[in-house]
This record gives sequence, structure tokens and C-alpha cells, in this order.
Amino acid sequence: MKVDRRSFLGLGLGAVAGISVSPVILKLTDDSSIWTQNWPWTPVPVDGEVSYVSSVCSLCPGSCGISVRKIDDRPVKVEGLDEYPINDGGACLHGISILQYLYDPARIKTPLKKKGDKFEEISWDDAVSMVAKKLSDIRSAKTPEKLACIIDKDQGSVSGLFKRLMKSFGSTNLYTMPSFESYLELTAAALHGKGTTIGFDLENSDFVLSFGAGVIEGWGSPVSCFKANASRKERGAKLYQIEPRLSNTAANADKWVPIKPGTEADLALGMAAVILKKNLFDAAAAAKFKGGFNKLAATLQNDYSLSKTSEITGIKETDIEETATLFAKAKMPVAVFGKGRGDGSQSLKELIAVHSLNCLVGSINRKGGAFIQPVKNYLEFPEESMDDAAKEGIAKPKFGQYVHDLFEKVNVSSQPAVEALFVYQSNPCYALHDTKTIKQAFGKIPFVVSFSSFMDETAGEADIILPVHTFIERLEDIPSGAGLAKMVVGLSKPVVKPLFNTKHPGDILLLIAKALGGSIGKNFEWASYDKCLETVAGSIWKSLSKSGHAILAKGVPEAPPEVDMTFLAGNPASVQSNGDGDLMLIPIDNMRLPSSAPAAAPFSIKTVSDEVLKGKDTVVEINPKTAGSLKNYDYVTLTTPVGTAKVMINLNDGMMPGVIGMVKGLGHTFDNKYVSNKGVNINDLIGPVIEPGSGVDAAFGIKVKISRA
Amino acid sequence: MFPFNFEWVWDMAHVIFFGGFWYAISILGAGLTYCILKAAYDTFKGGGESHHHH
Amino acid sequence: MSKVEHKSESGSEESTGECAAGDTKDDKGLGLGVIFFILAFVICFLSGTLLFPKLLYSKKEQPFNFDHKLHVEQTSDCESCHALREDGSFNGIPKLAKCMECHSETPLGETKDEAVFAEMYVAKEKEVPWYVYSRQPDCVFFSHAAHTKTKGMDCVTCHGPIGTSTTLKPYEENRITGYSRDIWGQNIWGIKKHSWDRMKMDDCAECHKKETGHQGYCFQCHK
Amino acid sequence: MDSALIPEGAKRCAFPKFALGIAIVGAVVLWGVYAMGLIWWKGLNQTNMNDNYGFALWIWADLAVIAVGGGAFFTGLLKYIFKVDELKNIINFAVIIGFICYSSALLILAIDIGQPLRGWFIFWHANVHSMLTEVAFCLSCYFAVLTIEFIPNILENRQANKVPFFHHLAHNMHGVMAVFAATGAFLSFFHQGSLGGVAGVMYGRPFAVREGLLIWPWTFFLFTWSAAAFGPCFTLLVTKITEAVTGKKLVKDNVVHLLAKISGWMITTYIIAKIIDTIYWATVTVPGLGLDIDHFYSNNAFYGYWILFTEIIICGVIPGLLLIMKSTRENPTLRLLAIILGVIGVCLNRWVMVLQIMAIPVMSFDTWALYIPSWQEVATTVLPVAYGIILIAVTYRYLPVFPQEKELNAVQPVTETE
Amino acid sequence: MNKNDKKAHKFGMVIDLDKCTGCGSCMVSCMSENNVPFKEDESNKKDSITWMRVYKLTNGKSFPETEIVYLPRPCQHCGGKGDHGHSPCVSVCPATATDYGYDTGIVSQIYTRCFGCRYCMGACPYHARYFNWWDPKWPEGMEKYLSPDVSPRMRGVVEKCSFCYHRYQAAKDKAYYDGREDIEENEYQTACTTACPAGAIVFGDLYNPAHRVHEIVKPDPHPASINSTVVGKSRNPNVFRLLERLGTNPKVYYLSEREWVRKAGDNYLAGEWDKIKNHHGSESHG
Repeated sequence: MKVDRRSFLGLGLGAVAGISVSPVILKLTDDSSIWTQNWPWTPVPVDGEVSYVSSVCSLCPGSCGISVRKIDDRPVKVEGLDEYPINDGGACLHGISILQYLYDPARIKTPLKKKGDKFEEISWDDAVSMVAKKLSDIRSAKTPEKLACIIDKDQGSVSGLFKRLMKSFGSTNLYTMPSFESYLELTAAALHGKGTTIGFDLENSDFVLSFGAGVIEGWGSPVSCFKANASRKERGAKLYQIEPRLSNTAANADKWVPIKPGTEADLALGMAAVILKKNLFDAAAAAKFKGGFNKLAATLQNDYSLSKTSEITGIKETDIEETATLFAKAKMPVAVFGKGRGDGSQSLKELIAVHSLNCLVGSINRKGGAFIQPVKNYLEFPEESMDDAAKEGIAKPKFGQYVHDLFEKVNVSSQPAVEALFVYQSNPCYALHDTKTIKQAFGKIPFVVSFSSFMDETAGEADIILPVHTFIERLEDIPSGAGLAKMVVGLSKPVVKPLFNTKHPGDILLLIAKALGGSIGKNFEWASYDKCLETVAGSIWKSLSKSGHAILAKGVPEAPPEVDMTFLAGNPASVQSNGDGDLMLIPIDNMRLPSSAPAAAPFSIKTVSDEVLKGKDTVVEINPKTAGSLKNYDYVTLTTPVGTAKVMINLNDGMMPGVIGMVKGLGHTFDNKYVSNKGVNINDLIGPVIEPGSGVDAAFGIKVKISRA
Repeated sequence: MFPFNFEWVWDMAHVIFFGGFWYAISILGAGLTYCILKAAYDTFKGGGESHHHH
Repeated sequence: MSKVEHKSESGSEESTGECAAGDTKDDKGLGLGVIFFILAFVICFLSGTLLFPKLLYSKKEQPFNFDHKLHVEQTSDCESCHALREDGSFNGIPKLAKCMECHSETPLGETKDEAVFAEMYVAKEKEVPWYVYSRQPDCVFFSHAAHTKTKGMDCVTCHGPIGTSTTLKPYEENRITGYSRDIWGQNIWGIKKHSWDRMKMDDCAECHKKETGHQGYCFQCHK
Repeated sequence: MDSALIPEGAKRCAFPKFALGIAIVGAVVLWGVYAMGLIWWKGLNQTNMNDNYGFALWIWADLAVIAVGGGAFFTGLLKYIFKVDELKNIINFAVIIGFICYSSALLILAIDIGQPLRGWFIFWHANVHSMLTEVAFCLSCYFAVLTIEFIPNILENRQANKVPFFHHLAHNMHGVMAVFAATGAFLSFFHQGSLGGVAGVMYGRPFAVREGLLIWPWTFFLFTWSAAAFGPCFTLLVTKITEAVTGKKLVKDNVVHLLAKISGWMITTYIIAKIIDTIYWATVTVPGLGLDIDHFYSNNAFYGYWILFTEIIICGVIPGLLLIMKSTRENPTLRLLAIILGVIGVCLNRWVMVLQIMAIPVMSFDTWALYIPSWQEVATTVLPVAYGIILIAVTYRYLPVFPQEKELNAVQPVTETE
Repeated sequence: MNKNDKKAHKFGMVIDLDKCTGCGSCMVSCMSENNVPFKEDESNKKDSITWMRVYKLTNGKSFPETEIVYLPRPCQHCGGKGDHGHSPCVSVCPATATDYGYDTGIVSQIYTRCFGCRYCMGACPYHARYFNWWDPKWPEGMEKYLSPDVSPRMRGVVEKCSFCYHRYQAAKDKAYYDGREDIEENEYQTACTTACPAGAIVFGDLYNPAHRVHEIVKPDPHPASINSTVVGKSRNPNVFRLLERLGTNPKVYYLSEREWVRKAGDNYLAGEWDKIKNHHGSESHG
């Protein structure tokens, strides 16, 4: 039998024909396309039963109520909590992104110890005993003041526990990062006495005079402000926005009054002069002023005439007069301060000057005005027992009032001024001005302990990292601040079981205290943080645990407090900016970018416009007139006394000529490809300017030179 | 494409469109079949002849 | 050149018969070609029809056997275990907690399967990783409430008489698509005899067309 | 070494020379295939297309090759239906060019779609209201027609033709070619048109949208007309190039003149229609949507009135006039200029109807979007060109493509160096 | 046909641009609700998937006369010419991967059917459709937050805003369970609507006079006089739609008291606006 080509051909053709009439081709065609519809590398979310857990967000001081949708045990969506007293269902983009923080690749999953340039994993036992050992050594050396601590905020039980540890230890060197709350308290302290704070009743005011406050840019409690702003038109209320740049707030306002950067205090004083001159002030309120009101009035008439104010601020005389008059004549006016988000550096003179307008027109503790009330200490910690070392330590003076004083002290001392530093949930290496010097100070501190959930710039500088649960993995009381008219404490709840080998910050402090023993251990004898909170929350615990929040104060406070005009009557000098460049670089607060810890979530970064961030470059805003021959998206080099940066420019008619605006919140350097290595951190370019008289870092910007790059 | 497909509806658009399509397909199919069959027939009829008609 | 000539003839299916029948010259080569053709045709057709499905689908045994009949006798309906939730969604295969409502700590029967259930899952508080015969792909949204509650449809219409079965058949998974074989149907040609034999979109559309007069819009069943 | 395959009496270059040429062009093909592989494997992120530019370089190439491939259907129509017999001397080549163009177009479509394995959905789940569905159906059917038209020529290869069945098949196919050609013309009319319709029905895009007849916008008819008009130009151009490369005259002048004349009249009539269409669009359609024609040709770095002028006047009116006037038509240089301009013109038209549409902002706050293709796009766009060169080389070498070749080249055997 | 179904809805949206602060909550709420992926670099907005995109508009004047406004742009869910359901995108899809739900007025997009020809993207003048140029990838572990209500898309297909249709499905499921015929206004709200802290977005049934969206828009049931393909024009003088003159008939309306903002919604020839603006909103009998 001869098997030739024909046979093979027959074989081949037969095979083809046989397969063709079988279901193989039909099925494979169908299945291959179905395969593309179910690619194994495209995730398939697991279905399950839907449930909702309510909690409180503590990403920012806004303290909104949130509702977390879960599928079985998985949280899948975060939304604003309906009927929550602060945000009533609304939510900001960062709050909605919370789950991206939870699953952030930059999460620290277990305690870490610095070895050389890298971190190695250690157990909690080892980590805590290393910290305890270091602290014991400091105490043995009788220098308890050499333990310093930086916390994110002043209020709440976790801050309370840090304060308690520091006090029991014998150190006064506890600092909070600058925040809007701290400025509110400073301002209130200067005018109305220590221990008070200010809230603004925006939702009822009929005339909001904002000195650069980014009412819809994340200022105060953002969602609450968005709501108040949205209701403004329905209520017929007005918003006048004074700032050098057409911010979103300015764009949304009834009137935008561009002003030379850094002259806001002068404008406020100039307006006060108009109000006094035209007799538009509230006589009953003014009668209660003390501390040199007459002297102030005289100064205002001399130094803040309309023409002078106009010259300083660059605003037309008529505009100043008209705005001041409208403000004073409004029924329920309120002047608000705190440029941008209000948490950046601010001049106390400016804040006081603006707030004195509220005092002048009688808007204190009046509906739609500014509410002055005592800072509510709603927690009842038992009295600390203090050993001798603690008592001695406590008697020693603090390095300074503000966190920059701490770093200044560390940097100027040849011997370590600080032996050990605790940093809790804040990122000074990123968020403070002139980050170079901050990092330098960190280098000089022998033992830095970071209590952080994320590997950020500061955690990267630490010797030990004690990773804490993110706030949706833990129980905590969240007091509202942020200039809200009402005072609410919310309860943040563990929405999901902790994903990693992390601990509650309160529990870590309990462990450290226990390891230290003695009177310190005795001061922390709670079984757990959760138990501690239940105990110290005392009277409000019932409400907290039941409804998720407790209202400490709402409505108009009674009896306006005293007003002390001493600070302004001394006619303090205004803050001047550093440098000799011919342009002014000012920071921009953008709602879509958090300016401090934690950094933006990938979703937030995604929403950032290409007029702010393009590729890996920061885009700065500049008026076309200032830009001259430069074109949109040209590269330029910015040079300030503190640093230089290569950026792109965006020609923006909404920017005052002579001013360059750079967004805050970019330029992170930690390891997260979705968030980091994008753009420039403006704090690398701006140095602190200490305001005489108040001691705060009041740098509002810096002189800058610009050249084509 | 076929009446048993999910998207198929017996409306004018379908009838016109697929009418044209199947019409063209049938002509092509019929023409091709004719040519092949005729060629096969010619081959057997003509045996090994290799004359040219054109 | 006759070799080439005949080769070309067997090249098309239509001419094969004619060619074979008209082949009076007793060309061995051609005959062999035809035989090979038929042989290959039959082998390939049969393997495409019979062997191919066996290769295409992998068989997986369920974690242990579940006797639907027995359970239905106890509960008298499907809804006791496969129920709508209060939000209108469908719970699918019940979770361990649901089983434990009846099974509690002490075993109810003495079968080997219940022992496996108790040891492997109840004791370890682990959910049973059942393979779901009727699992639709991720892109499908199906409202049980609309069908069973509002329209009062029977489970059997789509799922077949599972309630009367005493054993679980092996789960067959399409190696390419990852689909359960019950979606395409057991018949490789896709021919169905019962309404529950297949679960492709066309089957949904067929019923929708009949019941509602319209096959529905995409989003009715897709997400 | 391959002399047995070379048509009788035809002189071809030595095989090594031929192989070298093929290898060089083959390298380009491999480059294109590599890029194609990357795109299939990694997805369309290998291109520089984006959400503004969903249609980009190779879709322009796709439309352009289909347009210039229109010579096949139109020549076929003239030859088989209108019995313009002289065209039999160029029809084979027109069909080969058409085959190359259409197979390239189909290949580009297979690369272009985001989910190639689902490509058959366009047939199976067809939405008959979509112009693209019409394109897909007619395009693939017409490609089948081209294949059918091409087969007899293949079967006329010296070796293949020795097989009686092939010989008869080729003969019979010639016999019913008119039926195929008619079907092809019908299909081609619709797919060329629906390619125009693709743009014309986009009523969200004022630059593209056109009113028209029934479901077909004017661009439907303009596309068909322009493909019929400029397609022969491309056939003539490729013939000219082939003649230049082979150093032989392959088609008699009278055939060339005839096709050029037909093309000239088609171009002229087309361009009149196009001008009317443009004027109506610019003065009625667009102002009705609140837009001034300036909107489409200003405020950007590339698209100015020059493109409109070039397309219509330089590459439309001029070649049209050059080809209808006997004196210019029969002047080889001017004729060549005219057909080159014509080919550029129709390609430019397709560019405008694909890429300019995408670039133009529609919302008042939108901005112009310009686009630069990636190397992968360029490579896959060059791929069909290289493949076409190879196919032409191979068919020219082994098939009796040009019936007049022998006659034209027998008279001067001395000068033959090929 | 179900086109004339009495029970049909026409879901639509009105966005108050004077309230909108450009904060981005709607964008993020949408992304997180609908499993929208993200990449390392999202600054190239032409390949960045954001079903809801917030545009920044300026009045084009120089300092200090400059004004800006933010305009959130979801899929406009066009009803197409004459509101017959032939949206620009639906009519061109060759594989019926997108259709017009005559029962809801919502334009679907079926990712498993789409084969990625992108014709719909070219046809949409709003840039509301996005292509998955890349495989969607989440950092390890982050895929745990994905919602099962919306299927993640694979590379090579087009996606867009669905008006959170899954929420409609869920609301209907609940209604079925309760034995109700239909759902309440508040039971079906899109993720952007619920998230908007300014309350700038109102969503509901444009057919239902009791719904807020109907109250604000007051859609005109008659075709517009200047263009008969335009249906559902608002009778509120401050309400407009994007590119209304094209006849796409979007179901997303915008509200602003500022004239330049309303003018920016469409294209007008020189001098045309001044003639049109006075009739704007109330020209059904003009």
C-alpha cells in the first residue's frame, strides 16, 4: 500500500472537515470570548449580605459622621452619615476614600526597627521593651524633660493618654502640630481669655466676610462649611472673599476682593477704622471692651486711614469702605479668618484683627456670629500619681510654646536636647516649614518613636515604628473642633477587624506605661484602651455608645465674654516675608489634596487637575501678565532663600499679578507610587517667619525668583 | 445575524439589512458552488485535456 | 499530471462523493485518499463531539454530599434555606450559621457526610466551599425577588428538580471560561429539553420575550 | 531556480535578487508583526490613542487603504458590467491591489479593537443601525468577492494551470465573473458609503455630521464616489511604480489614458459634489448648531484652512482638471502629478474625517486635542504597505498579471536587462 | 414596544452650578461606588477614567474680572434626536453593547459585550465614555474593597456612568420584597448625588411631577421651536443642558443664575445668545 501525498491530504482534509462539523469550533469561539470576559487577572468582588456600620471620620478635624457599607465582613463603600449633626449625609472626597487608606500599600504592617537605612520587623514585645528601656534610661539620668512628644491634636482621649504619660514621666515637652483649632484657641485666648475657643455660625450668618478663609476649600469642618455655603443663596446671605487669588471660595462668593498677600491684618484694621469712624460699631458691645480700646481707636484713625489702608492692601478705598459698611450694617455678620484651610501658618495679629471686627459689630455670641465658649474638657481622667522624678521634671520649663521651638532647640544644642521623641499621627518632616531643618533635627535626636499607620516622611526618620490601627479599625472619641458653632464628640468605631499586626495607640501607651512600672504604670491601670475610654468618658459614654455621638454644646452661648484689646492696642508690627525675589510665592490649599497627614489617597490624587499636577511636576499658578513671554506648561525654576524647585506654570487670570501660587500637599517622598514622588512640597521652599509678640510661625509666603528652566 | 440571536427583532431594519446580506452571500455562494461543480464536471468530461478556451 | 488533478478534487467536500463514485480508473492513491479522508473525518468528528467535552470540562467533587431530598422533607420548602433577605437580595447557598440553626452542636444524623460537615467545617468555623452549579458570571445581575416573589415562579423552572435529589453530581467547570457546565448545558450542542437545561442569556431572553413581550434592556440583567 | 513557476515568456530577475528584495521588505513586515504582537498581548495601551482619540492613525490608514482600494470595485464594475473591454488589461492588477488593501484593512481592524477575541460579536450580535456594522458586513463580504476575483489569476500560474480542475475552475470563474463583480459593486457601494456614514451620522460632532438621504448622510455617497474616483488613480500609481521598478512597460497607454479619463471625470464630479456639500455644511448645518466654520480651522497648532484648501483645490480640483483635459492627461508627467495629487487628496479626506473630527472641541469649554502616534502604531500602519509590496512582487513574478506584458516587451528584446 | 409604557421612568439629574464647589466628592464617590480603577499617573486626563468629571470653566476675562465655575459631567444619558432613544453612542455601537432603556431612560454599557471599537467614544461630544487602555490593577489587598454590585471592567472595553443603575436594581429588589409596585424617590439616588456635600445634585424621575428634579427642570414636553429634535427643554430660565442644540437630548440639566455660565453650555454664533437668552426656557409656544 502506497501512502503518498494524496493520503496525507485526505487525512488532513478529513480532519478539518470532521472538526468543522463537530461542535468544537463553535464552542471554542464562544468560550474564548467568554474567557476574555472573565480574565482571571480581573478581580471579581465576592457577593454577600449588605450591612451598614456608622462611625466618625477623623482624617481631618471636620469629624463627620460616616456610614460604611459592608458586604459580609468587607467594607466596600464609605458615605456621609445621614442626620449626623455635623455633616448630615454629606461627605468629602477624602472621607469617601477611607478604604484606600485602610488598604494603602504604605501601611506599616508590623512593628519596625531601624537598622542602618532600612527597617526590620520586630515583635510588639521587643518593640515595647526597647522603648521602655530607653525611657527608663532617660529617667535614670534624671532628665525626664529629654523625652519629647508631638501629637496631632490637643483634644480627645488618645491625646489625653499621651499627655498623661508625659506628665507621669515628668516632661513638659509635649507639642501639638499647628492646627486651625490651635489658632482659634490662641485668638480666643488673646481677646477673651485662656481656655476658650471660637466657633463660627456660618449657617445662620447673613454676611460672611472671609479674610482668605477657604470656606469651601477644606477650611474648618469642610462638609459643614459646604452645606452652610450651599444654603447661603437660599437664605439670601452674602459672602465676600478677600484674598490674592481667585480660589474656589472667591469664585463662589458674591464678591471677590483681591488683596496683596500678607496685608489682611491691615485691611481688617482699616475696616475697623471705617466702622469706628462711621459709628457703625455696636456700642453696647464696645462698652465692655477693655485693654486700651481708646488707644486702639486712636491708632486706627492715625495709621489706618482709608488711603493708607488702600495703599498697603492694594484695594480701592471705595471697596474697603463699602465692604466695611455692608459688614457692619448686616444683621448677622461674621468675619472669618484662617487663610486657606486655616491650619497653615497664620499671623496672630491678623487673626485678632479680623476677630476684633466681630467684636466691634457685636457679633460675639449672637446668632450668625462668632461663638466664644470654653474649651470643653469632657473626659474625666483620674488624678495622676507623680513620683519625685516626675515632679522635678514637670517643674522644668518647656522648650517653647510651639512645635517649631522644639526643633529649633534641638538644632541649636550641641548636646542632645532631646533623647527620645514620640511622634503620634503627624508628619512634621513634611508639614512644617523648611523641612530640611526639621529632618536635621530628627537626625540629632537619638531615639525617635513613631506611632503611625503609614510609612510617611516622618515615620521614615524614626528608630522604632509602633504601627497603630487606622481609625476605622479602632474605637476612639473624636471631638469636633475646626471652628464649628456646635461642639460634638463622635465615636469612631472599629468597622473592620484590624488587617495587620497593629495596635490601638491607647493600648500601646498602656503597654509602655506598664513596662515602665512604678507610678507611671499605676497611672495606666486600665485593662485596655476601650475600657479606659468607657471610664474616662464618664457621663457622655452612654450617649456616645448609643447614638455614636454626644453634643456638648449647641445653639448660641449665653452672655458675651469680655473683650481684651491689649494685643492690638500695642500696635504690633505686621509679619514681613523673607527673601529678596521680586515675586511672592504663596501656598494654595486645594480641597482635593490634604496638606498634612495622612497624604492623599489615590482617588483624591486622581481628581487633581492637570493645572495642578502634570506627570511628576507641580504646576504653579501665575498671572499671564507676570509670566511675560512664558507659555502655559513651560518649565521654570523657583528660587527662594530656603530652596529651589523646578515646576511648570499655569497661566491663570485668577491669580494676582506678582504672585505665584503653589499647591500644598504634593511632593511626598515615601514609598507609594500612587501618591508619592509627584510634584514639589511647598514646605521645602518656605521658611518659618516668627511673628514678634506671638511667637507663632506666621510665614504667609516667601519672596521668590523665577527663571526659565 | 440569525433569527435565533438575542438581538434579532423582526422589524424592517433587520429584514432590509440582513436581507441584503444574505442575498449577497447566497449569490456568492451559489456562484462559487456553480464554478466548482462545473469545473469538476469539466475535468471529468474533458479528462486530461488541457486546451485553452480563451 | 493526473495526480494533482485528483488531489484537487478531494479538496472540496462537495466533490468527494461524486469523485469517489465516478472513480472508475481504480486509482489506488485516490482510493486511499478517500479512505483516509473518511477515517480522519469520522475520528475527528467523534472526538469533537464525544472526547472534546470531556477535555473541556474538569470535574470537581463537592466538599461532601448533600441530600436535598432529606432536607426538603424536614423543611418542606426551598425557602427555609435559600431565602430572600429583607433588602430583597437572595442569600444563595446558606452560610454555616444558617445550617447551625438546625444542626446546633449535636449531629442530627449519622451519615458520613454529616460527620465531615461537623469536623471540617462546624468545628473549624469554616464556611463550606460549595461549587455552585448555577453560578452566573460577575456581569450578571439576577433578581430572585422579581422572579419568585413578584411573579411567583417556581425554583424548578430554572434550577430543575434539585430538591428531590439525594446526591450532588460532580461540578463540571469549563477550563477556558471557568463557567459551570450547567450554564451551557450538558448537551455539547447546546440543545435543551427542559427549561432548566441551560442558563445562557438566550434562555433568559426567550422566557422574557414570552412572558413580558420584550427581551428586556441590557441593564435589567447586567451590572 | 523558480523558473518553472514564472509565466511563460516573461522575463524576471534572478531569484537571489528577488529573495534579497523580499527579505528586506520582509524585515519591515516582521517589525510590524512584532508591534502587532505587542498590541495583542499587552493591549491598546501600546498606542498613543486616548479617550479623545479613540480613532487614530491606523483607522485613518484603514479608511485610506479602503478608499484607494476602491479602484478594484470600480474597475471591475466598468469591465464586467459596463463592458469597458480595454480594462481587462489592468483588471488583474486592480484586483490584486484591492485584495491587498482590503486584507490590510481587515488586519488593521483586528488590531484596532480592544478585544480581538470578541471581534465576531459585530456579526453575531449585530446592531443594524450602526454604520460600523454595515462596514463590517460589507467589508468582509467584499473581501470574499476580491478573493474570488483574485483566485482565477492565481490559478493561471503556469504550474497551477496545468491542473485541469484548476484550469476549468479559473475558466468558469471568469465566465460568471460579472455576477461576482456586480455583487462586489453592490457591497462596495455600501461599505465605502457606510465608512463615510461612520462620520456623517455622528450628530454629536458638528464637524462630521451631515444631513442626507434616509439613514445615509451625504458623506455616505461622497465616500463611495470618492473611492470610485480616486481608486483608479491609485491603481495607475501602483502600476506606474511597478513599471518603474521592473523597468518594463506593462500596460498600454490607451488603457492608462482611458482609466485616467474615467478617473478624471469621476474626480471632477465628486469634487463638485464635495464643494456643494462643504458649502451647505458651512453655511447651513454648522451655523444651525451655533458654530462658525472658523471654529474648525483656528485656535490650534495644526488644523487650519490649508487642509481644506489642499484637500479640495490642490488635491481635488487640480487632478480632476488635469485628467479630464486630453492634453494634460496624455502628458506622462502631468498625469503622474495628477494621480499622485489625487491619491493624496483622498487620503487627506479620510484623515480629516477621522482625525480632525476627534481633535475639534465641541463643548464650549473643551480644548483642541492633538495627537502623535506611538511607534507601535506606525509599525502596524507600515506593515500593510510592506506586505503589499511583497504580495505585488510575488504575484508579478509568478502570475500573468499583465496580459499586455509579453506584447509590450517582446518588441525590444535588446534593451531588456531585467 | 415598551417606548410607550405608562410605567416608564425618565431618570435625570439637575446640577446646581452655583452650589457646586468643585470639591470632587462626586468624582470619588462615583469611583468608589463603581469600582473605577486608578493608575500610577492619572494626570493625563485624556486617559484617566472618571465617569463623573468636574470641568473648570472660566469666563475668559482677565484679572480681577475673572470668574470660574465647576461643572460636573456624568454621562448625559442622551435620549437622542426627538428623545426616541437613538443616543449618539447607542445608535453607533456595532455589537449592541450599549442600549437605551426605554423603561428608565438610562443608557447602558455592557462591558462583556463591548469589543472595544470605541466608535461610541467618537460619537459622544461630552467625552463621557472612557476606554480601558490598561488592565485594571489594584495594589495588593486593595481589591478587597471592590463592590459586588458593579462588575470590574477588563482591559479593552469602554465604560461610562450608569446613573448607578445597580442602586435602581437594589431598590427594585427591595420593592419586590415588600410587594410594592414601584420605588420611592429617595430609594434610588446615585452615588454622586448622595455624596455631594453642597447638595448641588438632584436626581429623580423627570416624568414624575412630584420629584424635585421635575420641579426644578419643568421639562417642556413639546419639541423646541428652533429645533424640533430637541425635546424636554427646561421651562426654568436658569436651567440649561450641554450642547442642547445638537439634539442629543441629555437627561442631565444644569442650573445657574450666571448668564455666562448658561451661555457656556452650548455654542452660539456672534450675537445669537442675546436673541436666544430671553426666550430661553420659555419658548415652547414661541
